[in-house]
Amino acid sequence: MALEKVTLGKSLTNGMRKAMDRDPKVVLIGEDIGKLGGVFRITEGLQKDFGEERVIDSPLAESGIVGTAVGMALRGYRPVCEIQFDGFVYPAFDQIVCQVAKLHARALGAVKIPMVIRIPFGGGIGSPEHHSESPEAYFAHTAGLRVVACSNPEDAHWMIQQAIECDDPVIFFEPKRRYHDRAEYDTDATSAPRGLFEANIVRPGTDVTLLGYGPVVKTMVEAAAAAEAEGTSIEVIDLRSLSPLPIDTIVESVRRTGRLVVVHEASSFLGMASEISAQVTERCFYELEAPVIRVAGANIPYPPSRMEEDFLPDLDRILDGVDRALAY
Amino acid sequence: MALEKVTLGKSLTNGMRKAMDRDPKVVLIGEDIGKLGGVFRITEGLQKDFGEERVIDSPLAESGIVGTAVGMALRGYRPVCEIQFDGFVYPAFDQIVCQVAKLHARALGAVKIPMVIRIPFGGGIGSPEHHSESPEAYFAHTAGLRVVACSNPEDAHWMIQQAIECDDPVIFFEPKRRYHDRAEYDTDATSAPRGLFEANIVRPGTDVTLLGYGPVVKTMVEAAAAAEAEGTSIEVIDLRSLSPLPIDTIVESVRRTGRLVVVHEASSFLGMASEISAQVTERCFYELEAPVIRVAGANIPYPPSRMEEDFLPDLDRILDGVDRALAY
Amino acid sequence: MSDKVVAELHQPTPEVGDGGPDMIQLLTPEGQRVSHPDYDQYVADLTAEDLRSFYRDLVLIRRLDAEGYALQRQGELGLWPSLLGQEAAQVGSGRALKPHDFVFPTYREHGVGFVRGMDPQSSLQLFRGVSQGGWDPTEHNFHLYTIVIGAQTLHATGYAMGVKMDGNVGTGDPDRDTAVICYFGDGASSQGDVNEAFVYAASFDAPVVFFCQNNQWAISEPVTKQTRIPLFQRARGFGFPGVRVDGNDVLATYAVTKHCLDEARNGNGPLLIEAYTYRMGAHTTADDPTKYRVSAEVEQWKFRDPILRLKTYLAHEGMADDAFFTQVDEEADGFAAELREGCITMETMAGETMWDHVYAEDHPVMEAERAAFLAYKASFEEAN
Amino acid sequence: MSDKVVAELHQPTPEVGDGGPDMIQLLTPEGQRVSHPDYDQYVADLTAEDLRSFYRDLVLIRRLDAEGYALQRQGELGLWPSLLGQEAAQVGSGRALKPHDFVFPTYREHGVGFVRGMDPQSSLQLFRGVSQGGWDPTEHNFHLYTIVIGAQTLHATGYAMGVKMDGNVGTGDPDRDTAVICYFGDGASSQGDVNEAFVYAASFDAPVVFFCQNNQWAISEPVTKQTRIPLFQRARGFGFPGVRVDGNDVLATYAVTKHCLDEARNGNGPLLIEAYTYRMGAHTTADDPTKYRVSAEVEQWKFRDPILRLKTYLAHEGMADDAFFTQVDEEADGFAAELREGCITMETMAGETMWDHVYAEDHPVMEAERAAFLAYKASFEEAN
Ligand SMILES: Cc1ncc(C[n+]2csc(CCOP(=O)(O)OP(=O)(O)O)c2C)c(N)n1
Ligand SMILES: Cc1ncc(C[n+]2csc(CCOP(=O)(O)OP(=O)(O)O)c2C)c(N)n1
Ligand SMILES: [Mg+2]
Ligand SMILES: [Mg+2]
Repeated sequence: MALEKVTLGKSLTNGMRKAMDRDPKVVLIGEDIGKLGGVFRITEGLQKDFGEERVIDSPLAESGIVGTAVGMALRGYRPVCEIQFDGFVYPAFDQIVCQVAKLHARALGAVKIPMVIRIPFGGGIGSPEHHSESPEAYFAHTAGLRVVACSNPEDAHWMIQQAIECDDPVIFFEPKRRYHDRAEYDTDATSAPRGLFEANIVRPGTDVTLLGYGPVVKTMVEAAAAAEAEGTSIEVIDLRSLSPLPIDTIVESVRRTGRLVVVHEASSFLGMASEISAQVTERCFYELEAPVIRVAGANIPYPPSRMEEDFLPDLDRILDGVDRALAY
Repeated sequence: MALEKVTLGKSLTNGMRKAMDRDPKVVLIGEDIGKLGGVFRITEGLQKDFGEERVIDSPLAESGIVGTAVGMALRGYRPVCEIQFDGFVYPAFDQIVCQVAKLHARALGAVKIPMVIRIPFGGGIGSPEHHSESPEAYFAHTAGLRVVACSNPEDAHWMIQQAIECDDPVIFFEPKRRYHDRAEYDTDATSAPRGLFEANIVRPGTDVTLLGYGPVVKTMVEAAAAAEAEGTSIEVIDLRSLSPLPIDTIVESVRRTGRLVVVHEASSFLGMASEISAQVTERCFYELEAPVIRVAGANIPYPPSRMEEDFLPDLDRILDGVDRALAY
Repeated sequence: MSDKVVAELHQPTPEVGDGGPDMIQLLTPEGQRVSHPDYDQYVADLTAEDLRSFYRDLVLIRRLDAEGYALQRQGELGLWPSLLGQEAAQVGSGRALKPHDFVFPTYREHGVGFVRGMDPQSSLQLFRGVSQGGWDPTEHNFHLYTIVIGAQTLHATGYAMGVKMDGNVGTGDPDRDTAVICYFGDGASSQGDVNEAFVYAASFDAPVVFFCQNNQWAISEPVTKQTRIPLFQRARGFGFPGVRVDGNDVLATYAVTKHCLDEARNGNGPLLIEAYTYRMGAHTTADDPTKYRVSAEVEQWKFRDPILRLKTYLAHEGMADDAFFTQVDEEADGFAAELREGCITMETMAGETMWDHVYAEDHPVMEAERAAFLAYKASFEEAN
Repeated sequence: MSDKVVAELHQPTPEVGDGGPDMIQLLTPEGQRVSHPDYDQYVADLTAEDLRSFYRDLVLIRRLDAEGYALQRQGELGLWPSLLGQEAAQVGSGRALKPHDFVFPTYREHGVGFVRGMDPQSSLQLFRGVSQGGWDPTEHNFHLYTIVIGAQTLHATGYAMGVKMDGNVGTGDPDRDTAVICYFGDGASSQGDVNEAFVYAASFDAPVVFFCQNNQWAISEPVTKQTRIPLFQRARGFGFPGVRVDGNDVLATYAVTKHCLDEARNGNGPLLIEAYTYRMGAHTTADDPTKYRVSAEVEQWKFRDPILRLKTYLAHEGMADDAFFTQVDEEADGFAAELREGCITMETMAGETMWDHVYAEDHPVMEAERAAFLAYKASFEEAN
């Protein structure tokens, strides 16, 4: 037992280090991940310890990162790709959608593509365009991929290891504005608190279910605390797995509360909340006291950073969503 | 007045020809669209008549097609790109998402990107993989784009002209397995029957609303006819515009029927039907007699063609969806 | 489009390029053995029997191709991309490989697959529509067909990087040192992925040989649409060697490929080979080449037939007689009949298997959808 | 990574490349004018006044850059990508352009924008976070900054294709013939888009000059990660000319760019220029170069400072005196103060304007969301 207070970023580093220690086939590839340790320093120190063949600084080409990783996977490696920012994953989109997602099916199961594509995502860091996007819906809509998002240090530590161990390709979203958040957990524990594709009820409640993933989870918890002071009991669920969707956990909660508010930074139109709304409405048609309320990004390109506060779902907008759900 | 029976494919050809006659700035670019007239012959004869500078055979690179078209648009042209098959649009995804969709906003309106990206989409033609996909949700989720799909010859004729005239970028989906469908309409008419972004109530009805776009519209109409024989009155809506969504027309219909079934070939998870379900449930919470039923492709890569009948929403599956809606 | 290209297109009798002075040739179109200071050594050990087996391969894959075409015409295949005219490029390069080398094909490398020992039925699955590939690439070190143009060049490069990470390059141990070969077309050379593959392969000294079959056409587009200069010269923009070989000359293709693979195995990769050849048929059975190319061009290329020239050579040198040629033709007949039989009887899998291999690990959505599908199907049976 | 590269990285004192014998230089680091048979003609007409104004540009944009850096450090900008060390590459190339030529920059071409006549405030908007660009590219024929590496090379190529379609190439009319210049970095050369741009530009003889500022680094990655050979040689893989110029030599950069633009205007495009230079600062204010490069390297490049060498030359040749240099410095002080003032007072637009320019035509979702936003905001004001 080693209780330590670790940042989310460092938890990812440690998780990858453990995976690399355990399995010599785990290799990392991405831009600036070597000496620099990545622009967010998530791979800091790993090249020094594991060498340039296991922590590979790639040429500046994302299709190349993912495409060569597919080849390494075919050779028996377990590549972990780093995409520098959310907005720079699109040059690799073809490789992800047509190759990474489909190769296992194409081979009728004869080959596995056990790779992880790490993507720091979300806004709130005051950056110019392409640095604050939330592209998760593109991947969750793509059959053949698994898509997860961590929200806190302990999950980051475990989820990255589980993703690397998964025999399917995993798109791994990291909430970049939470990289420096710290939490205490047992860094020596030998088994994960839960499976990679399970949701987590972060805070139980009875009046309304509040669901989200990644960077908004912290805000949701704060909102629940604020609401409690005003007498509303909110159940907060950290979705964690966007695909497959841990729908049973959600449905079970909604059956209890009768109300669901879903939060994300991505544009609302065809965002995760739409799918969750559709499924929950199908499964809980008679239990829902209100339609599923979506608190999400506007349907515009991510705005200039001085306006991002007006774009991002903050505590007030979340509580406004809760109020709207309760108003029915 | 010139009533003619024209195929959907030829209607597109004629529509583009009219647009090119009218505006010398309209140029076409794509693979094999010149001498060959495109693999579906949609541009047949146009290079002969308008020359190689207005009907441009591109090198084999889709990012190049879209990226150079952006440049032409900046120079004052109105490029119409042809993507050969749905599954080959992904190499251009970065240019579409980061440039085509965002340039107008980036310039605070100072530049326009009036381009059309034509994509033959959907399955049912017995082809190997990448030739039968329905990638519309990726684009509809992308703010800054407009996304439409035609379903019949007359719409094809008008919608392509309207798309070319639109000052915003339009992703234009063509139902490839309907290219050879014929219908009679006035090819000399001087104004379009409706706006590009309006839905069309193809067949009025009272018991349930059946909504879809592109290739499934014909199947929906057949399903409605079959249902009528059994006493069920189905209102069939051809969505036409996926983004912006003509939600008022849908809501107005659902308020009357109380039930909605949405059909598409794309995978259900985060497909258009999810968004429509979420919005309609929000707007018609008290009017809906049943949850919105989605009849869509499975959440798997498009299957081998000998299995595609089991994948595609056919008449039976649509009627099954209607039955499920009516069972509530 | 450049004026030059336009002018070329409009010529009634096309100037059919002959590959130019840089093109490596060991066997002329007339079947004459010409010597080459650098490449003779790679064919020096080939016995008459070897050459006869090359000939057999060429004939068998041409028959395979004809059968594929016929099966498509008869509705047994949805589509067939013909290799007609490219037999020597495929056999020459394929035979140069060692079993432990690894191949990344496009959708047209039926001939390479054949010489790798693949069951020829395998490649029919995709075109019959019973699977999207369906074989195990590790069985013959022959990857699945890649349809998205150029995507496989990055896979090949990554695989080769893996080979190097495994320490299987430049050890001097012939059973260990491993090369990767990646096929792609002249059209593909324009794709971003192919050029990124060149960047990565050069940056990591990957033991990969890029093998471009320049068959002069990408569907309806002539190679001059993709490049101003011979394609083998693309490599020099990325700092690695490129060579043009007569792709209709099985000996030269064998020699050049063997050389390049050796180089790659020794740690001198990557390398680019441009096999200068011609697509004698349509792009696929869905294509109509009369729309964009004149028959005079095809006629001229008939004089460069890859099989005829080896046959002439073998006959002239007394390495094979009529009995042998007849025997190979008979073998081809049997082979074709078997292929046809196998194709027609190939089973379509039940609809519910669609969900079986989307994920390697358990996936609740796959299970739920499969169950729903079966229940739905059963409801019809109950109804009847 | 190749052993060579690894070895280089581990050298305590790096061998700083000097550009090699192919590099065009007209002014040595010591400020000596050297003559060049091909390029002297392009600077022959430059008067002392012209050279002084080059100097002024260099000094002003260095000050602009210093101010950008300071503003970021003071929290007025979110980020600042410095051009320090690349002044000559930007002024030399920018000054070679005609007003009707068109420029496609990256995010670092503040200097090019300046010489095009852009209000220097413009480029601050993006980094201050008040817009994602926000200027009208047609005003100074200077496109918006493109952040996605390499994407603008295709825009430039398409724009140049449009220029040609307009008939504005090779007419011989100097007011009509138009060239396009496209900036990108050494890192960018690896992107698929850049290589596709090369393919398209060559295929369509587009009047575009690709201008690669090889500043030796792509964030933490040395140029040797992207290429084995000098980058200007990439062009020869695509069949068009490439040339390396000393990017710290404003005269040579001016001459070479002028030559290439002329070629493009005359219909001999595309062309590639590699400006061999050095990023003296961090990649951006968010970067920490001490993690990946040794200060000895930076020290060595200081001897090649682009401003110092022109200053020495001007002084030595008697084309400028101390009064002039002082005056320019003073002008720079004023310029900096203005810039700072403009930046600090730059207004942030109201939140509801987010929806204003997403679409050119009316869009119901924009209207609905804007209205909902305003109502939501108003509800807080009511509450207070
Ligand atoms: C990304 C992508 N775009 C378009 C296509 C459609 N397509 C299939 S084959 C082909 C031409 C390929 O030409 P080339 O690379 O020369 O190979 P060849 O068919 O001649 O062997 C095209 C355009 C595709 N498969 N993938
Ligand atoms: C597609 C893409 N991937 C990654 C990035 C992040 N990024 C910004 S600048 C940069 C390095 C660019 O290097 P280079 O092309 O040499 O230009 P320089 O910054 O040196 O001027 C990277 C990786 C990006 N902007 N776009
Ligand atoms: Mg070809
Ligand atoms: Mg650089």
